[in-house]
Amino acid sequence: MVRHNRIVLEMESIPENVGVARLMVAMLAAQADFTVAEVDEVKLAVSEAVTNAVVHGYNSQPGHTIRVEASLEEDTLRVVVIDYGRGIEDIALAMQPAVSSDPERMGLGFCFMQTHMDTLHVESAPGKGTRVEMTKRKGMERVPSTSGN
Amino acid sequence: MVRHNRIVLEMESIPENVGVARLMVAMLAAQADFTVAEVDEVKLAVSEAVTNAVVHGYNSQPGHTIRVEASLEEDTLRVVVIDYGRGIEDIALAMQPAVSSDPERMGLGFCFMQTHMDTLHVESAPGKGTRVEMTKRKGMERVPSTSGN
Amino acid sequence: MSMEHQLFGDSLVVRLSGELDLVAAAHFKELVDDYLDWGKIRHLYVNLEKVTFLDSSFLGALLGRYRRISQIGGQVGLINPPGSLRPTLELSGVFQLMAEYPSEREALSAG
Amino acid sequence: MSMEHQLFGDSLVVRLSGELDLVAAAHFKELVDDYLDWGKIRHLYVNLEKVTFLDSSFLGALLGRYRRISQIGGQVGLINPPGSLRPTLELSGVFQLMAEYPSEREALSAG
Ligand SMILES: Nc1ncnc2c1ncn2[C@@H]1O[C@H](COP(=O)(O)OP(=O)(O)O)[C@@H](O)[C@H]1O
Ligand SMILES: Nc1ncnc2c1ncn2[C@@H]1O[C@H](COP(=O)(O)OP(=O)(O)O)[C@@H](O)[C@H]1O
Repeated sequence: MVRHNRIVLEMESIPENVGVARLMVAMLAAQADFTVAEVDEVKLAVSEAVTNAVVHGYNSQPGHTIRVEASLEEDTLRVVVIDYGRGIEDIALAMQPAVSSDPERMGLGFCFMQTHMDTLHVESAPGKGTRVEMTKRKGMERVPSTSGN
Repeated sequence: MVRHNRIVLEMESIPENVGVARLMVAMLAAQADFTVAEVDEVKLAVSEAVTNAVVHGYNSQPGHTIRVEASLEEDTLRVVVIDYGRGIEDIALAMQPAVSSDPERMGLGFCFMQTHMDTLHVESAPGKGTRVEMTKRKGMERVPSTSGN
Repeated sequence: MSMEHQLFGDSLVVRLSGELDLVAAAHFKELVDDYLDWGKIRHLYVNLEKVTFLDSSFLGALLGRYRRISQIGGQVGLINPPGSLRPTLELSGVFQLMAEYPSEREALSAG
Repeated sequence: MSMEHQLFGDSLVVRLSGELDLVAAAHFKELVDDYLDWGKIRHLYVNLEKVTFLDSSFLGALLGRYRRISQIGGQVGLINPPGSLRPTLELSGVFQLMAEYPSEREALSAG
């Protein structure tokens, strides 16, 4: 079992790379013996955060970079998803369930991240980009905690 | 199908990350509709190059960084594996089949890379590190070409 | 991800497998909207039996098709969603809008 | 990767599955060497039926065990290697050293 690891992924902003990020983080969680159910939760949270970078951060335009930092420290997995795109004006509003700037979308992304990870922290500057940091400890009852600034 | 993509992976020098690199590159090849057999060949080449970085470059010590750059340009997949470790004194010698500095190993790593990729290029500086660059075009009869400097 | 479909009268059955994210969402939307644009279908049944993962992008595409189909008086059904997807499906509220069936046969005969 | 093993007299059967790289190589080496160090086995049969990938690190570990076992007059056999692994196994020359069997039963009765 792996107790310490760190993997950084930098990739193009295309839809097909969401699955690459998801799998990379899932492998890291599996290395630390997260349960299958816990790995599934991590995959969903990563999928939402990276999809937001592609779809909102870069308006679904290719040719931009998304950075995913994943690290393992004993029982805790930390995932940071960064884009250098549009940014979010009102983070508190954006994080509310069912709030989306796109009528084809459900506004459940942040909600899924919050439900499935232990902590979620969002930083963003309009025109500069967005940074979503999430952690999850294995073998835990989840105690959601959220903050935005 | 994806025609252009670029993914960079930076990860710790631990054995468990060889599989992460292998899978990441396999997903990229699959995005471009490489056949299952071609994806298998790419996986083997990546496995060998990243294993060499862990085992030889860093003498199986964790805490160092391995960088894997994978890119897709139309039909061609390019993979670069970089370590900042021990380096190779005599590249031409090291690349010969059955030559290994470790009695538990077979000396087949470079041989597998050569057999399964279209091009293989190795650069190394003792004490500074090693850079292995490989390309493979899909749907090709393989024409191996090798060079070292 | 892979996607197959079959037409039974005015009912479209879509069989999905693997991981359903924004890539699958785009394919699914295109397929179903094509049938709807040509007025060829009224009902949609989505077979989830072999799905291992889904996220909010796919759920959004599903909901979007539900809206179009409701407007023409049709119905959308979900076939055999695996237990591991249930929490996500429940959180999204789709079960309030779409009926659930244990098999394609039962979906089509109920429709 | 997963690894199971079973002892039949002085023959050890190791059943491997998934991707065999340097991680699997280390586990495999440890397991087999432990039996050899205690003088508990003479023959080794490696069931590759469910293996999807192997690289030179695993082949090195296999060859290393072959060397120890040859020294004590034992034999190493490979059981049911999938066709997709054949080119790699052939390139490595293991078929010159190890017999191949279609099943564990045949390996054990030949031994
Ligand atoms: N990386 C990002 N860059 C810019 N805006 C974002 C980003 N992530 C989220 N947002 C904004 O927050 C809103 C809510 O996000 P989310 O809860 O994931 O729902 P959805 O993606 O379905 O819209 C989005 O509609 C978007 O306006
Ligand atoms: N990244 C590297 N850093 C330092 N030395 C290396 C590296 N890659 C290969 N080598 C040297 O080249 C030799 C041959 O490599 P290879 O053909 O892969 O066989 P093996 O890994 O089985 O030894 C190694 O034994 C090692 O001495």
